[in-house]
Amino acid sequence: MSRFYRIVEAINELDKRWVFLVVGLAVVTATIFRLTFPEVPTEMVEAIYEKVENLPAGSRVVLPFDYDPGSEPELQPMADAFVRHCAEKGHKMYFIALWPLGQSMVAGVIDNVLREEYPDLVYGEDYVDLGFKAGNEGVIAVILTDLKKLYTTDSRGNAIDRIPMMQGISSIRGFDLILSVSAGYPGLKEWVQYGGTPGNIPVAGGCTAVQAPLLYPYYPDQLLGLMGGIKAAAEYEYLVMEGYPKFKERPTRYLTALIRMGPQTVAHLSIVFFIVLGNVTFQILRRRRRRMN
Amino acid sequence: MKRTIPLLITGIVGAVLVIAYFIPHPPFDSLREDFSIFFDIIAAVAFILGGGNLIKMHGNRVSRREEGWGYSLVTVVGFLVVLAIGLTKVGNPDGFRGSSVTAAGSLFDYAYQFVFRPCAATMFALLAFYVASASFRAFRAKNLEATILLLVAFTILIGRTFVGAWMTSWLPDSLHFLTIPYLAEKIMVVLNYAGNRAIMIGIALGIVSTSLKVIIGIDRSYLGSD
Amino acid sequence: MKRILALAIIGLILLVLIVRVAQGEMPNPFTDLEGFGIWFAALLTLAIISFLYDDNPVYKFAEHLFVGVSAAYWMVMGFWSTLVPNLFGKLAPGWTMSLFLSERAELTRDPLWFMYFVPLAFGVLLLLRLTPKGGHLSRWSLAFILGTTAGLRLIAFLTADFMGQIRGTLKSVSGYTPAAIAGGATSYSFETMFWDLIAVIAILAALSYFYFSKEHKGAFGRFARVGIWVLMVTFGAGFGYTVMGRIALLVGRIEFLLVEWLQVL
Amino acid sequence: MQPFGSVCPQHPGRRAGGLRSATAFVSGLILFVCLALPLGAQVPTTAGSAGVGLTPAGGVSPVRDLEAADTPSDRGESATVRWAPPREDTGAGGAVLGYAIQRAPQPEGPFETIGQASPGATRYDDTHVANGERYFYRVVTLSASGDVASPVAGPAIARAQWINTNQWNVFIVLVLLLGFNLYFIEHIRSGRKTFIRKIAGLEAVAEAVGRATEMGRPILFVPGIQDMNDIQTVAGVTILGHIGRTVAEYDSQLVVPTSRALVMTTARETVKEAYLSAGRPESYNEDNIYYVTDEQFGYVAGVNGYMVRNKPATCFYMGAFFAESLILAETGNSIGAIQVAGTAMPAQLPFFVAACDYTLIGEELFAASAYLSGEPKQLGSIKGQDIGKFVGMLSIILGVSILTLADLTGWEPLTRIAEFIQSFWSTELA
Repeated sequence: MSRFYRIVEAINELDKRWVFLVVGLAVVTATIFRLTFPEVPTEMVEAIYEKVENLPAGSRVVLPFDYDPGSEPELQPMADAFVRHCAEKGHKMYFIALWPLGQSMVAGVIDNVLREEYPDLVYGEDYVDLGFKAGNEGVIAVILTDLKKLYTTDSRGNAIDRIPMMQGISSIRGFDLILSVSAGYPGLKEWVQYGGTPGNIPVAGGCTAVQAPLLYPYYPDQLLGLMGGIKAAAEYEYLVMEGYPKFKERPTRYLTALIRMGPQTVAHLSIVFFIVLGNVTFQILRRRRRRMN
Repeated sequence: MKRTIPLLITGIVGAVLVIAYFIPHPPFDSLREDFSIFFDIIAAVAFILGGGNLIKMHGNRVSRREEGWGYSLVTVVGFLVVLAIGLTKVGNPDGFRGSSVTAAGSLFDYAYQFVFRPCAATMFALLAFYVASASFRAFRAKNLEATILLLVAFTILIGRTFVGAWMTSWLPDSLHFLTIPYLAEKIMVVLNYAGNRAIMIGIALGIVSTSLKVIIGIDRSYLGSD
Repeated sequence: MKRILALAIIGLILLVLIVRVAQGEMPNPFTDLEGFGIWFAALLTLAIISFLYDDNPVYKFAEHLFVGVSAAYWMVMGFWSTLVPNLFGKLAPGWTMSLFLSERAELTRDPLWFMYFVPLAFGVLLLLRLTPKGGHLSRWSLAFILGTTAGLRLIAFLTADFMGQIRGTLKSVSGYTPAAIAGGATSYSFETMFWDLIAVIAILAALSYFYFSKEHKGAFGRFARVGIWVLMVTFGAGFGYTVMGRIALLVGRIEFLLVEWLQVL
Repeated sequence: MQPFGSVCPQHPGRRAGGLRSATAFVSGLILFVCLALPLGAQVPTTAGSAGVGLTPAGGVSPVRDLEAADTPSDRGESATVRWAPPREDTGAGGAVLGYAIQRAPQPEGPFETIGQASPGATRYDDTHVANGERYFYRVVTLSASGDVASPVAGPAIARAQWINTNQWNVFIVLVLLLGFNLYFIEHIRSGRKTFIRKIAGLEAVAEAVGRATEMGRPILFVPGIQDMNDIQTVAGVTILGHIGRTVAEYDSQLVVPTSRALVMTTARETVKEAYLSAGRPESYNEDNIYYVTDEQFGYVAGVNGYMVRNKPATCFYMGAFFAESLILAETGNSIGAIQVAGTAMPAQLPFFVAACDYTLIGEELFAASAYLSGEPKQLGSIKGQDIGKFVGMLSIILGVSILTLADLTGWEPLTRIAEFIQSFWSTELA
């Protein structure tokens, strides 16, 4: 076997760890140098932005946070951008969680976004954290008919009847928007199936890139917009940045998704490189084998 | 006898829950939700079996000084400590009867923030590497099916970056349908969606059959022996 | 030689870290709980990443700690978010409130509260496994669970996935788009028609692949083969589309290490 | 396992009673619904022609044909008000700003506003009513130039119904599918033969178990990370039972880490039974089926650790999987194990297909237990699924053709049929 074929063979059977090393280095480098690339918003993302933008101030928005730390890096920028946009527009935000850990995610957004950036907003008047309830899509079905059946208190233990923004609300029927952030089951799909469609409430939201293709079937009839993964979040940030230029000032705080797209692009290209490399070596070796037979 | 009662329980509960879907009258209207909650309660009770098994297994390794018993000790100690601080809500700002168990400031939340969360997120992040190694190894044009898999994955991957748009931007408007963003979109919205639909329809039928077999007692290996 | 080199590199890294901590440029693990937590989390992160190279004692430690801590975590969550409100709270609201919840919770008695004896009973039966003779009684609980699962899932998948997906497929493939406003003009597009038609054929082809009781031969076999191609496109697309999310997770961890722990960015 | 071409020897002495009673149960259900259907309806009360406030003000008219009645097919405590919008209602942004729905205990009033509806709406559900009480409704058309009230409709008396007639289509589909399954289960039990095609992943099970035995290494079975309330886990555990039997016959070691305590319990019962029926109860070791943690990634960390340290020769992944699918499959690949996966999570199938040797795709996971059991009555359910698919495909072909034709010709009766087909498959509440 000539030296050339030995090298090709070695590359063809390359130890996984070299692949790991290249991908790791590419991502670390891009993160350190904060590489960014321009984004073009897609229709599905623009539809959500327009909806939030065009609802009159004081509209009631349900924000289900159905994800956990595992998918936090992918979904947090989206959640933050939704909350910022709602807060800018003065919508009333009702946080809810169908995942046990979703409650921690809600608490995080309240602490990091609402309390820090919008100290004027009052808990119980402008936003409320209803907390986690077990029961998955059953919870949605219940709060669509009788919210108090499950929620006697908010996540902090306050009786629902004593919360100003819960006055006169017995169910989420008649709310203006469900804006979900979800990482799987139960999540956006269940909010469409058990909440939005039967209750006739517009539903939009974001999910991980993995889930997005499964939710395409619901767009645009049952889902007015859909955001898949960090790329869509970057597009949303881009739109919010255009609409509210003050967010340009601190990109590391407000534009986390745009910044995160840099390493994504670099990593994609390195994977594409490995796929090409693998196929080139595979074809060379296959030709040789055929010739030798 | 030992098998008849469980079979009856499964059959009756299953059939009633199916029928309850068509009965809006209380108490059937909420029966399906109630039974979901019942399941959660039984699952929560079952934690005793799971946790007990964990302690037994690792405890045995420690007491017998089996190979790697030190690691088992780590598991046992981690388990018992978090269980204790969680059940007693140590450090909870509002005390034992106060706010939720995950309240910031409690030791339980501390364990979550600095042990649970970094471990879970890092395990999940390993996927970035495995996706790369799996792509390198599996996406090879070995036969027609594998080539389709490879070409589609390649198109979508590159279509997710600005390079996709840039690579085919020189094509004239009349050949718009050959640009990578266009192809990527159609693959996702038309074919991916059609394939997933077919898979979901098949799954639903499989689930209907499997559920039926469970309800009428054909599928019952879980019931063990007489 | 290799060993000495490795030790030297580790030593150098440690030295840099110590200097940075001493100068207050990084969280100090010895002065406060928060700093210790960040250090511990960072080391656990590195320990798990080290698994990519090979199994090693550091990974083993992280793995065993994670298993113990997370098992207890979910047990505690099960207690506080399921057993307390949904079992104790239903069966004995007053007692539950005075023992576990603040006065603000205001639990009231459900009119059908006695139903909650059902899960209690089956829960207790399940625990009879632990006794030498009660093993077979625990199967009653399993039977109850299996019946519940079958009864709930049968209808849920029938409506949402079987009927829902067929309903979603039922669309005209004429290529005409109805007018957006009443009285407006309809529009025709060959492209729409083409892709709509492809979608329907693709679904039918993929469904025929799942046909078990007919041999995949002849015309049907060829159609089922097209179905396999559709599935391959579906999987290729699913795979390619997912990569992005996975990279995002890795970036999240790298940012934790660089920003919160090393504080270099 | 039995060969499949010749599957169906009759099992004499088995009770057929269970199946018969199930068939009887289904037909009884149909009868019950057919008889009860007419009882559920309540005639809506239309607004009297002599209404109040009929004067058009500033160009908008009151709503027409107002009806108020109990909301049908519900749990009670709800009344439905329906109306035809006035011609000035051109949707959002038009002259009509919306509607206020008003309610009173007597037709004379006093009326209070209980809710609002947006322009274009034709229905409002009042969910704050008590069962058995009489309520009267009117709808006020809101406009910038002044509001105008409709005549009063009522009384509406809310009550709970016993039958949800909105779901008649679901009921028909349910009865059909269950009927196909039961029919073919019975059909094949009675000795008729049926063809079942080969499923590569399942053909490989015996080979994979044999390989592990030869190499003297354990077999790993992962039943997914969901609890027993996911039917995929149920399917996975059933397959575990069949694999357990093969393993017991080969006398190799089967290791099952689980992510849920209930799955551990069920898997233990199942595997114990498998060893017993293979005649080797003494080889069964309960400790090989153990609970790791409920946490998804904690579980993966544990299973990964097991894999690299004990190097199982064969790994089965059967059940509900999420992101961990690829972590497990790549680790399994790196230790050189034969890997057979099966899941009905569409999002994870691509990873299993890419990284495993064999993958049971979606429905194949559910067919697997019947296939592996080789029992005639189980195989009947596969045939039943196929007929269900056939009906689905036929509906798609017919439905799409009729819809397209209706669209192209614009022929009224065809359009109606098309709409009916669409509404038949639609499960949204009316």
